Amino acid sequence: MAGLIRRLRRVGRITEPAPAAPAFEAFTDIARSGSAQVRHVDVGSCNGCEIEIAATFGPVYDVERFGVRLTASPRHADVLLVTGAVTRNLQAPLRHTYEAAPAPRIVIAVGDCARNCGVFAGGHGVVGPVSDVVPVDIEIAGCPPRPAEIVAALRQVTGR
Amino acid sequence: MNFAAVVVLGQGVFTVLGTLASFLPPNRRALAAGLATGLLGATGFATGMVAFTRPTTMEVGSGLAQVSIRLDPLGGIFLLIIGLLALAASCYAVGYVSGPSASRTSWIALTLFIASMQLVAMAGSVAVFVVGWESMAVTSLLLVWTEHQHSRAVRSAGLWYAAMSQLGFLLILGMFALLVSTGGQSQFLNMHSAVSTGSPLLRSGVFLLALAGFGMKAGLVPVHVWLPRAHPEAPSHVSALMSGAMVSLGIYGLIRIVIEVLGRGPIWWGLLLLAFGGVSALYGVLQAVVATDLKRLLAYSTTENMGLATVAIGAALLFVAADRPIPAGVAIGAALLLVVNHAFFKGLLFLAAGAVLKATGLRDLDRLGGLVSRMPTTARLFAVGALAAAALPPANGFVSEWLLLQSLVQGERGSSTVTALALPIAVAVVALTAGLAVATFVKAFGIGFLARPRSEAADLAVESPMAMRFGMGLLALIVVILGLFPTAVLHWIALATTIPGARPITATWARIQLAGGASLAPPMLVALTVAFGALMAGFVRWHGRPRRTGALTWGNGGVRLSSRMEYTATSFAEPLQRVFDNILRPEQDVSVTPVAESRYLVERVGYEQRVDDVVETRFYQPLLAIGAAWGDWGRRLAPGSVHRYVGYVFGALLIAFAVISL
Amino acid sequence: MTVFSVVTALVQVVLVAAVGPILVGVLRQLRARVEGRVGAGILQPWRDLIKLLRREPISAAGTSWVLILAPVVLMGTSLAVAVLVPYVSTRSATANSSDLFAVVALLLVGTVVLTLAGLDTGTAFGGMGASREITIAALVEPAVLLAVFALSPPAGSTNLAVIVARRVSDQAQLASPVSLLVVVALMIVTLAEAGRLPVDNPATHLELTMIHEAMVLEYSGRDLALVEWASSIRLVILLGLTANLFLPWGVATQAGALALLVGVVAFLAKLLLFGAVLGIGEVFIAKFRLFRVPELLAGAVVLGFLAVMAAFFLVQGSG
Amino acid sequence: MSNQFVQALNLAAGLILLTAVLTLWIRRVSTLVRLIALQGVALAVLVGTVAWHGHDRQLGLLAFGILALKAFVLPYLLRRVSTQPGEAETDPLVNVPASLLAAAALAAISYAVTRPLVALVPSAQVRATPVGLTIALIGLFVLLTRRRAVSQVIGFILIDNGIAVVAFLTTSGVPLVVELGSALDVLLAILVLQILTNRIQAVFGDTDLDGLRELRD
Repeated sequence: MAGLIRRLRRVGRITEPAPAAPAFEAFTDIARSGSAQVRHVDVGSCNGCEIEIAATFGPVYDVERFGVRLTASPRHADVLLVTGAVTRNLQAPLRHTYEAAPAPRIVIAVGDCARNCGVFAGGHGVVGPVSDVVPVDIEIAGCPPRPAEIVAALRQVTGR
Repeated sequence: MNFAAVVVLGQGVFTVLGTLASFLPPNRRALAAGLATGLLGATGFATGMVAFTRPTTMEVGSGLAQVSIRLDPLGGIFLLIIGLLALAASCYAVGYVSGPSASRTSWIALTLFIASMQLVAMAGSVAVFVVGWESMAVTSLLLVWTEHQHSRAVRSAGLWYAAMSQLGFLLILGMFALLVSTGGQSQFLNMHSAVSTGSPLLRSGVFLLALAGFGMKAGLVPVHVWLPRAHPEAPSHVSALMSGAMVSLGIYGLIRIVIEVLGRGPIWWGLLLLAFGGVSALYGVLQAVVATDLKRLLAYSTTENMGLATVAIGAALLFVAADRPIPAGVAIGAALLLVVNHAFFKGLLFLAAGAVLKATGLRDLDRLGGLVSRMPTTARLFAVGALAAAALPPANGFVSEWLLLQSLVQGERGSSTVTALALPIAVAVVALTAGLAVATFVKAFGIGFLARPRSEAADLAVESPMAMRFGMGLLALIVVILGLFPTAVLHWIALATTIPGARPITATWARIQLAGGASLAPPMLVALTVAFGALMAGFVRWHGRPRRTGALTWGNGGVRLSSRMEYTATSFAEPLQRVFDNILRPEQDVSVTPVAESRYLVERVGYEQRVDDVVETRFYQPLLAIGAAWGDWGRRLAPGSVHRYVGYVFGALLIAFAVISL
Repeated sequence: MTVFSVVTALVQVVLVAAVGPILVGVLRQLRARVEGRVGAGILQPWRDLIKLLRREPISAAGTSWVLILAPVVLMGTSLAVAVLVPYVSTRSATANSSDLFAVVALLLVGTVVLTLAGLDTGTAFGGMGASREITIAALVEPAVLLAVFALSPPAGSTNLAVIVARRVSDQAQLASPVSLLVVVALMIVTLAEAGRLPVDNPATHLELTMIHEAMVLEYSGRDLALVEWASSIRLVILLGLTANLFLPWGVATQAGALALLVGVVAFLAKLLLFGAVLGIGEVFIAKFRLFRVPELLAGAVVLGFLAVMAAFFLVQGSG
Repeated sequence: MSNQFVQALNLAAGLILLTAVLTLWIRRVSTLVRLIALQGVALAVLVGTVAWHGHDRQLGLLAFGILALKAFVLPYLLRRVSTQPGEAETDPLVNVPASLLAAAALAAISYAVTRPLVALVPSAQVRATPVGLTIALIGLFVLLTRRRAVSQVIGFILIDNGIAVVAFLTTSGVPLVVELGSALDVLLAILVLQILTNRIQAVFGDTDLDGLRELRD
């Protein structure tokens, strides 16, 4: 434990300084409330985006400082963070998750696959982009998108 | 001809009427007999009131045939319990009985059962007490046996009950024989002074016999085994009466004999009672936590509550022995309040369980569920009872639990070493019991009534008829009133606490004040909770969106969950069962059946678990086995050959001669 | 029933209700800092609550009035306890009702309604959370009762206001083995009741490891807001009680605005202290296996028992 | 007697009791050693208090000796033993809740036993003697129910501390020799055990004392 404390003191704060706040445009009445609970839904991703999301919530980017938290249940969620092109088997679960979240809900399509099926376009078992199944509010380009971009998108929601 | 005589006579009259009404044709029998028994209960209640206001003693006849009736506050408490329970149970029975339980015999038995219980509570002399006690045992046995044609379980339950209640009766007879021979007095009224000079050995003998005999009736461990068998099998209104009133009479006997007649005794009396009570409470609630049969669960919780009452009596004895009337008075008050409250909420719970049984034909919690929407009234009433049984405010169970704990805590101050060691343990046991009781009744209500039905039968359940709901509602009302304003009964209890010079419980309408300095105001707690709850509910609703209903339950993206995914009673109690593994000793077996082609591919995995009553399997069955062995040996002596018998006679003759010649 | 006493009661309940989410924020912030992150600030839980109030409550098909009623009752009992227990003053209007057993029973009512709600959802996770929560609640009971049983003899009552007042007046008791043993036992009780590490991990997202969280998975909108808020209030209740029993300094024992102010400040300071200990400590310990928790609670019971023994034999007369 | 004295005395006694109970509770040997060190400090404080109260210079010196020996030397040696593989965790023969309840029972017994003594001289010091007895009994219990060599040693130390507490509190100021003697016993025991454990390590690969049963015949 003593060693642990020493290491903690040596490392100190490792989060990068926050970039300037983006220009906010409010699109629902819960946005800009300084708080957003995020439920992550993987509907057929290659896990590239997952790694970036993990980095987003890690100590370096620390999106939590803008009031964003991951939750276990869509009932608690304001934001659905959807990754990957929607596959046939996960079409219904995605819709169920969207239904389960209390209104108003914000859907963020993370990565090219989620926006336009990316390299999987027209692939076997691919239904289509997320916007074909549930209404999408924010899209984040990139394969995979950089954590900074995900952070910026989430800051759009929390408004901090 | 004073009022007391009138009400007592009234009881007799209604007993006769109830018996006669049972001979009416079936279509009118239930209503008439139910009315009669209900009125019998009501008059009994009136008698109880007389007992509080104007204690009286009356002798009828003389010599051996003398019937001595004594109305005093202690008996009055129990007359009150029996009366109200009988009233509620009779209303309930009118809607409930069917088939064998509606037969002439069972109605007569019910009437006589109630009457004999009242007789026990009014008995002024040993003779009357014994007669009442025995007829109570017999009539209740008849009632337990009601369904005997349909199930073997009923028959074996009846056998257990018959055997144990008769054994208990013998012990009590022996106890009275000792008492009367010591004091030469057969009237309870002046027995105390007569016995107080008796030799310590005899007094201790009386104490032990009383503990064994009355403990058997009160269902204390290890002589409780008849209880979890008899209560589930009896018709529910009978279970309510048995568990609410008859079992409490065991505690009545204990208080009457040990506290009132014997009074001050050596310190080990109290410790023994504490030990028996604590063990009973803990063991009963542990069995209740893991029970899946709703009525069996309730029966075990009866053992638990009687155990708590016994703890209170034991504590009282300790304090009496230490010349500390204040905590002693609190303890006796706690014992009586425990019994009163238990009678009403347990009666309510058994009636509600009966309603569920009638509506679904199920007692198995693992297959119930979803009743809150199908039987809304019954569900709410059961919730009230469960709240009380879990000893939580605003129901009445909490107040008695509080009084018990207070008596133990107060007793600690300035007590001898042994007591100082015993009381904290008692507190820990009571606290653990209370916690486990909460778990038990969360299970009973949450699994049995909430969520979705786990079986076809539960799905098709319908609300029970008016009469039954009225019977339950009456008890629920009493439970809530006693929970909010325990003072309604506390000053009668204060009258009944027969500790010389102890009036430790003073009560205004809203607050109980103990001489020790502690005080409790149930209405205040409830008012605060309700006020803040309503305030916050209003505040959050203020600028909120409308509630969305009928959505899918969140099943991790899946479609609608089937009820097979729900937690069952067994799985709910599993952690606790694991924690107390080496007390409960559950029997589990897993059967894995592989597919025919390969033993590596599993086709089906079966898991079953059973928690037996350890006392029964480890203590009684060996005993019975030995008895059976003796019987076999005896049979070999009598093969039926005349020569053998003549031989016996001849041998006996020779031995006799030998003895004489010496 | 003077004006002051009523004011005190109101101040106390408002204070506890307001501080609850902030305390949770402080704990999270501390954790973030120790982990080298910036953290969302100590007001974040309040932001979450205010947002939740404006969101849509959902009650799924097959659920009953229990699910809707539970958060309200939970909140009601928590605030009732908040007003009963002497946090800033022993002279509040409700002080003479602050019997320990009553307080414990009220908290237990909150636990029970929440477990019933968990069962009412009919989901596997709800049932699992309820089962675990009730198991822990049942085993905590003897520990907490014995602990305060040990404190009651010097005061001659189980009334918390009397106990605290007595400990303020007679500082000699504070440094006795009794309070040492009791405070350890009560800390364990607090961890178990408030669902903190090592008993339960409040920040987990994995349902199978959840206890408290699993019961509330089905809640949303204002229902969830009430549940979260009440849980934070319960944390303040338990921590504050432990703090006031162990360091009763500053609790107002007589009327007066100044005394009240001192009481408030002292309470906040104590809460911050204990919160800091808790928050930092949580970083260094891992969650127990569920079936190691009974060991922890058995330990608490034993400490409580030893405390009673010590109170009876050691301190009597000398303390 | 002064109030501070009573408080310090009681506090030290309570700390000793607490640490003794915790030793039954905790499995990691490194933590156990830390606890023993803490207990040593508490014991030293106790003796120091008695010395300061009785203005007993010799006893004061002894307090420092105890501090050095029990808070630093013994833990250091123990740590060295416990660093060997297979010594990280103790696995008790009796499960933890049971042994905790047993500890409670032992405490009750020792309180009950010493009641007459306390009644004889109701001073604060004498009142604290049951604690010492409890510690000794708990130490015996540990000896009975723990397998690992290290936890055996810890049992020894508990017994020794318990005896020390009783000795100091009843006859405030025990012959220096006795205390040092008993302490040195433990020291010796540890040294022997360290060699022993090394041997057992070499032969059996771990120090589960049940393994020794096979050496019987």
